[in-house]
Amino acid sequence: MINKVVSGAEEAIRDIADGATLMLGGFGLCGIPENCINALVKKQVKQLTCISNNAGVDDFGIGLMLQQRQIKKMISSYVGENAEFERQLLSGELEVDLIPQGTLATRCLAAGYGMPAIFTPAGVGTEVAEGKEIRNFNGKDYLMEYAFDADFAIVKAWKGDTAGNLMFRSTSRNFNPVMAMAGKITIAEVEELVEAGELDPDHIHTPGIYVHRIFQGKDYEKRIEQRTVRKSAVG
Amino acid sequence: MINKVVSGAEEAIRDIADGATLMLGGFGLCGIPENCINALVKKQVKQLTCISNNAGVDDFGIGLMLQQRQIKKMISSYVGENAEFERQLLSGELEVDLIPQGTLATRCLAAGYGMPAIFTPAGVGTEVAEGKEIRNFNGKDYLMEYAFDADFAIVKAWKGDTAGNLMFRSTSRNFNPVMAMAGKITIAEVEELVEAGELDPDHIHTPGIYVHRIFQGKDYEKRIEQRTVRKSAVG
Amino acid sequence: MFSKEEIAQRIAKEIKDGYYVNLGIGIPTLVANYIPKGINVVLQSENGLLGMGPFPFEGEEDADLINAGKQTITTLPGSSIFDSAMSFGMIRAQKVDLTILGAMEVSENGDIANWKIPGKMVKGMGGAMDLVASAKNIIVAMQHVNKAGESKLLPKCTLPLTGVKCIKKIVTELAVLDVLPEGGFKLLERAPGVSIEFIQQSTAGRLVVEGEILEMRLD
Amino acid sequence: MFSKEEIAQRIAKEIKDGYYVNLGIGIPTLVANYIPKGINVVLQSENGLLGMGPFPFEGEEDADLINAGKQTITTLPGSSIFDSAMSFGMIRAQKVDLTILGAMEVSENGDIANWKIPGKMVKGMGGAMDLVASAKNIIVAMQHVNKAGESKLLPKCTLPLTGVKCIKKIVTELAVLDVLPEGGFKLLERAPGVSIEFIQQSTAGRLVVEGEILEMRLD
Repeated sequence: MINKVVSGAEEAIRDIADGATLMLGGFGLCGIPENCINALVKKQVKQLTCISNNAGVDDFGIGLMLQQRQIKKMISSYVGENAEFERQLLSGELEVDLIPQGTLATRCLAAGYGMPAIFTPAGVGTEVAEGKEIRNFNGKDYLMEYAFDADFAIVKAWKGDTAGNLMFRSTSRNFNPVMAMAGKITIAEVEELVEAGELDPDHIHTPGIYVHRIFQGKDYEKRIEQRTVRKSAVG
Repeated sequence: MINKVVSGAEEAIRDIADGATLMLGGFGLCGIPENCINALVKKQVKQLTCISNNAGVDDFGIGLMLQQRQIKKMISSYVGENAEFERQLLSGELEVDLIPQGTLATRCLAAGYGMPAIFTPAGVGTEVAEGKEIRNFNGKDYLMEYAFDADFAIVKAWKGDTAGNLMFRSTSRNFNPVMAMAGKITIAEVEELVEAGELDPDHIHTPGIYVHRIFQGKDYEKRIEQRTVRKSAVG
Repeated sequence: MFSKEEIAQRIAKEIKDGYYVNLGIGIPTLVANYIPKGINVVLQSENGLLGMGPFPFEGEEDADLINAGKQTITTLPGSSIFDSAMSFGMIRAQKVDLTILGAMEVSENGDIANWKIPGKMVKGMGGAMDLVASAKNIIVAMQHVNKAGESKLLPKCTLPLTGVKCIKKIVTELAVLDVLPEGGFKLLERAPGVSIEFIQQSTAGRLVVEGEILEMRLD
Repeated sequence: MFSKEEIAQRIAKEIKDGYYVNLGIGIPTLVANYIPKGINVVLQSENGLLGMGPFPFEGEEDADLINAGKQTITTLPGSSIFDSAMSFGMIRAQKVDLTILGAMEVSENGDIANWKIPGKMVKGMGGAMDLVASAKNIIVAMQHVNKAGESKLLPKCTLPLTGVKCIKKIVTELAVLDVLPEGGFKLLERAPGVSIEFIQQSTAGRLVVEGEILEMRLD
């Protein structure tokens, strides 16, 4: 019987080869597939194209892959504070395609929903529109943007079951469900892996049909990028 | 303070006037907004354009509006067994636009996601393609289909809260969430209305931003169209 | 000759472990009864369910849980529920491995007609046009000839089309046939007791017969 | 002259009961502190949250619950979580009533530049291009002049654009201005102690002054 459950990150990423195009879920450091990123660093796979909203920080998340110069090209909406990223970009080692965040999300959705292209007004009249088809609907201009074509999508969920169904927790959901739908092969790491039947079918965010490999991750650090708090006193 | 909660179906549909375009959730008789349909029948509003996957049966659901000749045009994928529907269609009283079910769903999604048009291969090479723009992506032909433009979307959910958040139960979800996103004004009737804060934010299917009016419906019949069972014995 | 049940049984042999399968109404529905033991198959119902289970026991029917044929059904461990946009999204994105549906006509280039008969009341295409336009692997389950005795495997469809160049395989009461990429019905197997000549007579489109054609086996 | 807090306080007066509002980073974030009592406003965070609450109490930070500025936050009764595609879907579909964001430059025809300075490290536009291209109602919160003393209200933006013809209103430390449909900055209010002449000197684009211009009131 086909079994989607793999032993861990190493097995899950076993066939990710140099030059692959990867989607990586997460927003900032929230909801990133920590186990798979660490395994990719260990595996030393190179020349990757990474589609991810952000690029991690210097010593965590995708930043670790940048440190090892594993990434040829980043497709992101915001690359934040990352000194190594900046160095590689300025030296020409790293190619960067900055695209609007909604365009990024919707190009994932398009892939997952079998729509070859979508229309968005984001970027009309800006350098993002250069070379793109512009089309007017009801008096408003839209850019035609193409569905992503990624070899692998790597996502992090809160809970998953052996059928590949995923549930996300709070804002760590972000890009994970849309990327899960968009990979030719989708790898999900979860904080808790349960038997099929333990998750309520009504509460599943990503149906198992979209998930090819799943495993329970370990040692999640879940680093916080901007720890903001208020005092316990009122106000 | 703005209050989305209305007293019932009559108040919810108070401003639906003759000639309006309505979306009505449900698949067959499953998940249809029974209370609002009954109120529309009582209100005797006419010349409606109804976007709904099906048209009910003779004596239930949208069929009741057909009996009262309130509908000028149906936009559906399958109109099933409905003698009055057939009579009105053949006599020319009723206009019918039959479109593929996925196209119907995706045109709703497009409206809810602010995408003026989408591409689908459904109907290429058939009479559905007549007069439509065909576009080839990666060697495959797609039709360009436009987002729906509906005055009101009327949906039925299982639970809702005073902020307009909705949760659906089992396959009564169907078209309801995508239509909820697509109406200029969205009306939700729910089996159980609770205070904001009682629904888990992670389990909300339709965020309240899409819902303008909400009420707890009553006397749900939830009729079954095809009651199929197996014997209690094995096999 | 094969019964409807036997057509379904033969089609079930095409289903592989791990497949996600969408079954149309009619003979395709029967396929669920013959899925080989030991393989894991998930049935998709396009109204928004993965993991369709059997009919409920009497008294356990749930009006909120139906399949695309509006029949009361059940879920299974691992089932998931989603909305209609996601359902057809996964169909368009070819996440569904196999689609099995009925047809009124199939042409030798793989066109299918199964939704409309001019002059008769039209009920609509439902999800059929989405399924045939998107699926990477479609098997048609149907009778070889219609009630008037006319072949349903044609050089060209006469009825309004549901989809073009999309059908890969056909299973009838007489035969199993592939639709060739270059056009034509390639005879793969014949039903027990059915001659190649009879299949030829029952097939209006171009029939390709090469090598030995075995009788279908259902064991 | 107004402080950043006072700019935020003035903008908060534009928020109406029932509004769904997206607040950008910087001064816009401060607006949340001045939402009038008795009105119900829901804050959207484009990473996938409606109903953003205040920062958590110390020790209650949740790494899985952040806003678009990556700050730890909380939810409120009625909050909902969704994925990034739905988040920008509701933005594109203009379900968000008001967007408040900062800018480096605004032109007199409503163009905005706020994401890129040639020669400097580019961090990316994040969700800003989606927000400005889609929102029906955008207010810019910014300083009237930059650190070099140059006006940020220009006949034409000099920096790479974020969006075109999209800004409706601007609130600065000196004034409240509307961007006119036909072009030009229409002076609506001036900050206490700031003269029309000073605003004129600080505005490189066409300033339209008609009738009496009152001082802003923040009560």
